[in-house]
Amino acid sequence: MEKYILEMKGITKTFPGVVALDDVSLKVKSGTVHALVGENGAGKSTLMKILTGVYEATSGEIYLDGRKLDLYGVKDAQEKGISIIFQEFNLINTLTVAENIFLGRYNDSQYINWKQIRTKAHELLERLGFNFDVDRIVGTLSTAEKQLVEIAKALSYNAKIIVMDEPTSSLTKKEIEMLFPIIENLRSNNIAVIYISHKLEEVFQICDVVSILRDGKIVGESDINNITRNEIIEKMVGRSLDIEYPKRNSVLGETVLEVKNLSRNTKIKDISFALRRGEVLGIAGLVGAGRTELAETIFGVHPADGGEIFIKGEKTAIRSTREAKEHSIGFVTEDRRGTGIVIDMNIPKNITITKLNAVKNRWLLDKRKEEAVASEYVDKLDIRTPSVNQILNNLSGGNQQKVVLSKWLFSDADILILDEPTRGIDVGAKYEIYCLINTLVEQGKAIIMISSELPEVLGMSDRILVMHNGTIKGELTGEDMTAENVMQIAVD
Amino acid sequence: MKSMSIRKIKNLIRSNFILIVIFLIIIITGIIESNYLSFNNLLNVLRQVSVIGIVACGMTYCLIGGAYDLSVGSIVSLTGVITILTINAGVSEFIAILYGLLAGLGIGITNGILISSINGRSGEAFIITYGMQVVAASIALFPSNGLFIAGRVPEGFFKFLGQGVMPIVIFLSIAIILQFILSNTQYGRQMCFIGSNMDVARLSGVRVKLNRVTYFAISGLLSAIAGIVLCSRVTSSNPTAGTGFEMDAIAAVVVGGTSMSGGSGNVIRTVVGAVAIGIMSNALNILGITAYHQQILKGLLIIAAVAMDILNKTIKNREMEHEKAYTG
Amino acid sequence: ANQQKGDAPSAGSASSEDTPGGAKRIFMSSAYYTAPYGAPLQEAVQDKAKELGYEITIVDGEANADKQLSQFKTAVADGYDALIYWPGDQASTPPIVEYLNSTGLPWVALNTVVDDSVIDKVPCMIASDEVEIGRNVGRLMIEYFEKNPSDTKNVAYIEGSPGSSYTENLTKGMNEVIKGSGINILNEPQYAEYDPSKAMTIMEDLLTKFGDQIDLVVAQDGGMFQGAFSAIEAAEYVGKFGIICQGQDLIVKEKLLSGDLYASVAQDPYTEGSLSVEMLDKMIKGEEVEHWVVNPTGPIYADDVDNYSWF
Amino acid sequence: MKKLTLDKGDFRIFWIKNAVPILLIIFAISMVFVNRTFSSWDNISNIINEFAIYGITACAMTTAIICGEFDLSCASVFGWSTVLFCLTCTAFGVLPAFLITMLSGVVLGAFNGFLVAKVRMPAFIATLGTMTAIKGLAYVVTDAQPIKTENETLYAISKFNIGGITIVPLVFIVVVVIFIWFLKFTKFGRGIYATGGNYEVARLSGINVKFYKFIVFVLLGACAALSGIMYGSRIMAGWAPYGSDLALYCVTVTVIGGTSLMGGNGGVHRTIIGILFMGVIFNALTLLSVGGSMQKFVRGIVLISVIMFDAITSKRHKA
Ligand SMILES: Nc1ncnc2c1ncn2[C@@H]1O[C@H](COP(=O)(O)OP(=O)(O)OP(=O)(O)O)[C@@H](O)[C@H]1O
Ligand SMILES: Nc1ncnc2c1ncn2[C@@H]1O[C@H](COP(=O)(O)OP(=O)(O)OP(=O)(O)O)[C@@H](O)[C@H]1O
Ligand SMILES: [Mg+2]
Ligand SMILES: [Mg+2]
Repeated sequence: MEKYILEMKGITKTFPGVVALDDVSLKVKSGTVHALVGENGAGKSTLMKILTGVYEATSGEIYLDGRKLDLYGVKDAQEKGISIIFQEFNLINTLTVAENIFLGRYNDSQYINWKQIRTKAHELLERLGFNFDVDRIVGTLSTAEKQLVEIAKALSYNAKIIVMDEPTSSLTKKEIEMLFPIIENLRSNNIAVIYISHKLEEVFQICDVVSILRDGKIVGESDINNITRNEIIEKMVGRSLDIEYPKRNSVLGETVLEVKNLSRNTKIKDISFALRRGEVLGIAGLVGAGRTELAETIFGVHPADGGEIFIKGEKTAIRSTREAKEHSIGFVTEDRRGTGIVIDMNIPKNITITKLNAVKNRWLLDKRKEEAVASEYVDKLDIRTPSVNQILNNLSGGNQQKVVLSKWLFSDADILILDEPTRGIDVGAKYEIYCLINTLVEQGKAIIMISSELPEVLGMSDRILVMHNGTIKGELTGEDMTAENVMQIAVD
Repeated sequence: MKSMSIRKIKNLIRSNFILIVIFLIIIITGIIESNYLSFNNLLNVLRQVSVIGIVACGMTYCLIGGAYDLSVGSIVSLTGVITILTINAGVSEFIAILYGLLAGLGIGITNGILISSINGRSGEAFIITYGMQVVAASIALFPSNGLFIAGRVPEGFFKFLGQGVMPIVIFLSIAIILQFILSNTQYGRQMCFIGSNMDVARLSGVRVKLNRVTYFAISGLLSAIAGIVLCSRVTSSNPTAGTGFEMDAIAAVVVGGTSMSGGSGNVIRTVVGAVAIGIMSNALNILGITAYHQQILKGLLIIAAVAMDILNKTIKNREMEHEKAYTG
Repeated sequence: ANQQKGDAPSAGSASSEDTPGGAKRIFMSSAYYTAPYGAPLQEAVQDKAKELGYEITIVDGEANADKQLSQFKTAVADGYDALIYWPGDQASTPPIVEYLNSTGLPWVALNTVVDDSVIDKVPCMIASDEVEIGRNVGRLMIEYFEKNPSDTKNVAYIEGSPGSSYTENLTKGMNEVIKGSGINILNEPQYAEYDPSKAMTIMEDLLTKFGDQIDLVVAQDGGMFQGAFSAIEAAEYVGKFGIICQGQDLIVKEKLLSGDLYASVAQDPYTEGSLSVEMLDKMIKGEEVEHWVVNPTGPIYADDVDNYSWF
Repeated sequence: MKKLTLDKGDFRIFWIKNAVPILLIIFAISMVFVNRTFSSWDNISNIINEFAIYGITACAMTTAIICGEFDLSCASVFGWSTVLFCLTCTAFGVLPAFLITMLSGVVLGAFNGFLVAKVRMPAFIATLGTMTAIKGLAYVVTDAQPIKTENETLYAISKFNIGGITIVPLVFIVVVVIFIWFLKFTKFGRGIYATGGNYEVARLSGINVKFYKFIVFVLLGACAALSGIMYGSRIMAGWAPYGSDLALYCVTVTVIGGTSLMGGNGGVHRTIIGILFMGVIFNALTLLSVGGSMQKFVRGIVLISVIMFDAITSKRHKA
């Protein structure tokens, strides 16, 4: 009999209209990295939220070190040795990095020794190899930087069990490679790590054991060495997926978007490229390379300082997002909660906002049309929801992402800019999205795909631009599109 | 089964708290004061609330769109002064009304342009509309020096606006139109998005700035209409007539159940809120309760109504969770 | 007092000793700047000051005693030569009176009678006897019922602002006179805050409640009379009972002449304002002034409207 | 999307962060040249004495705003406190009156706190309700009459001053120092920032968010009562309508100072700038002989201009 540090027994959790977890049991050993995989909405996050005291299970028990555990909130869980990196950011945007890391547990006394906190935060970040100023306000950090702060925060607890819910979904390869030694280190210190990810390579690279969740039930558990990638996918999705990146046969058409010498203060400098119909243009780069900034500038979120944009051969000044939309550009943003969806509205409303004209009878909105549109996308993208009219807050992260995609698909844009389109999406759905991208370009649309997942950019793009420090450092096509080449250009 | 029906009754009471309070007030006052339950008095109440009600309708739009408009009271005063002065100068009453409306609209648009040009959130909107309140109030004082101005109003359209059921008709039609626009048009939908999350709206290609200007413009215009109806009713203008209207209007909106955080709301419920407050103060007047005690009761009513609303929502959520989980 | 030196660059035009051709400057803090009564009063102050060759600044004290105190301190520091004080309420007057006396400048209290404890310390006070106005209203009411006998003598009474000494004193004076006359005030105190539309609402509710029982309506000022009259007109009660008000607004004149209003009680803000500057002028010149210059009040009827100034 | 753009050199950053104080200094310096009286000690001490009273409540309002809350009822608590203080001062003497009034402020604040933290009512509407009710209460208790007190100790205290600076600014300074200190250096203060910055995150970090939502109202109640006491002691009288513009004043100086109504940032030190700004503007207008309605007009324009100017230069919400 081996000893488990954590045992979760018969956990059931219901939400209105949904049984998110159905009699789930999970056992985790100290000193192992335990992967938890499953489709979007399988219940991974929910299970972890129960473990960390955010939710109360409808039924079931948790044992820590053989003792029954009753949790009274997150703080209690932390004190008992369980810490978590949430899937959605849990940082306070108005406070500094240092303060966020030590939020709620500054010192033992009532008074705060800022010097000590800053030093401690600095040391922690240094030890982890993250390099940024502890006095920066978190709201001014980029998505990836926020993720790093989250990681640092979770690690600072000296927990027995650390849960990481998709810690790498907004990191580029470089930061991920910084994270893995940290996890190794945790393992060697006999700490249990529960690692949730949709990136199966990572699971094979770092994890010891994998548990597979499907529709709220555990459908398999195995030592990582005794299972193959395809077996995992099969258990997750219920069918096998042979090829990861579907082939497409699109023909490149005329140039639809041409950017010449585009600049915006220091964030992007002198950017020029062209995009043709039927093309997927990948943009790679490290965190902070300016990819998002470029996309935002093209979409009219910020005015450009200099340069020209030609759409379908015509010179156009895009001064607002509305003008961009009128020129048939769509933009799936990287920050789902902040700029992608309205969390307390339902699916139809979130989807149709980009083209309300299409769901009107003359002047008035037609709710039935809206629902029909929503149903269409719920089917097409396999959005898991108890009803079309569900509000987005009750959807899992990946399903929310699918709603964001739907919304721009619905807008009928010819040029789609996808900033991290598959963030937090499971393999099955990713495959579907890739297929979708293919269908779109086959229809003659043009797509710019910004992604920090290198294999995805490599697998999907016809051409890759590599950005560094606000400029395009290189362009790769055909045979040259390899991970090594991209990293080489991106890094220095 | 019995407990089931008790629960249903409880639910019914909770979700219609405001209506029940109105009903109780009417019954009790009716028993004590026989004159109370007359058709005339009902008209009186509706007439009395129509002015603040019209303002509250505009305020509902602003709140759904995610900002306050604190300048409404001063707009009411200012349009009144302008209209009455123009009429007294012997100009046609239609022109006078037009001047009044233009003034309100102008202030509203100014508010809107200032706020949306800086992408102001509720904080900036608060200060800018408060500043505008002070400015408009002082402009209203210039021509009249603080004096109330009796209108030399001939029988005609202007007088007609404030007579009989006209104020009520104006109030209710405005409310119905606004609610219809809110729930059935593109414009209304975009308003909810802007109020919920301006960034999402902008990145969905919604013309956020222009839309936001219109909320303040509508609020300004409706305040002007309210100001004109008020003057027509009293056939005079008072440069401080609208003082405090912004708070009364917000109270009506929120008692009606529109949330202060933006993104959702309902104009018809604002009407219910305004009428509830109006009925209460009318009943208290008729029962001979002094003004001070009335204030205490009014404050408590606002608190109770909103507390009930919140309680209701929490309980509903909890019940939904239970029922669906076990039956479905 | 902190007198400015003449070399102060355009610090207003300090005192006239320093700058011979320069006019002396008067500063007025007006507690009810925006009140209906304030307008003609302030206008009169301005006109009279100009006539007598003074520069005048009037600021809004917002019925906030501390603010008024501070305004006076600013004014004194800035070297004004004379001050006019319109108090917001009686209770808060002592510290301000004391301060004003300590400056050594000539000053007058205007419109509102100061607190009893400091009444003797005020160099000069220009105000109507508010209680006397109330008594006059009461006398008019008795007179009305003598001319229009009624068994019930029921009166609907609309007051100004809760706690304002003006409102309180008027009610006090009226009650003094009508005590024992059989006149019956129907309603609990209802305050319209000198706002016509509030008065209209109150009148509507009073009509609903009392309707035909009302024999006489009394409103504490012209604006509230206007509002109440609109309600009476709308409910078609005109002529069914008498109305008395207090004030010299144009609407009062009009309705006196049309016979809708039985009578009004004078309180002439214009005279009051002019008097205040006249008294200050005397004090600046070192002449003796009366301690309390009473602004006369009396009944106004339709046939003597021409003897009064209207605004 | 809501990030600051900090790249056009140090001066720009300095300017962005300090637009309002710089404006204030420019304005104050030009006033010195326009009107000598402005810089006289009499005038300065007068400015200080005046703004200190409302300033006490403004500090607490800033704290509440940092916590993501807001209180309209402080105006009524203020008026009620002037009344209660004068009543009890005459009856029991200064110290008991002080204690009773402070206690009543705390209780009223706690009621607001209860409504917001426990019942989860939006602060705007909860305090709109209590504002109306408390004012009614003050009217009922006094029959709407102004109350004066002739307590001699109080008289002596109100007359006490050092070079024209009365006791009120001293109290104000103590309050400011305490606020600045605890907001920056105690767990308690940081809890307020965290709660206002993001309620959910703070809750998940084990911060007792409800307690903080509650306590900021108690602080506000206490400070409004203290302001009321200071006011009452300065003019030896109390009346329900006193201070009815207090809430709007406090929010204004807080926002002008640069604390955002969204919560989670800013600080009392900023509010001091806002208070100074308003104090100087009011004073200057009176010194420049701008009277009555015109003064109001200018005040409104200045308010709008400052917020516009600040927003444009600092690009507060650059999208
Ligand atoms: N607060 C909630 N209210 C209602 N339903 C919810 C809530 N949170 C989650 N759910 C539902 O519970 C199910 C499990 O969601 P969960 O977030 O655990 O999925 P997940 O496995 O983490 O997916 P993803 O990979 O997309 O993050 C989903 O069907 C989701 O719609
Ligand atoms: N509005 C802004 N204000 C200040 N700094 C910003 C702003 N937007 C981005 N930045 C910073 O500028 C740099 C470039 O950001 P950008 O988001 O374009 O990079 P990216 O390549 O898309 O990386 P990411 O993977 O983080 O999205 C980052 O360091 C980011 O923190
Ligand atoms: Mg998840
Ligand atoms: Mg990016």
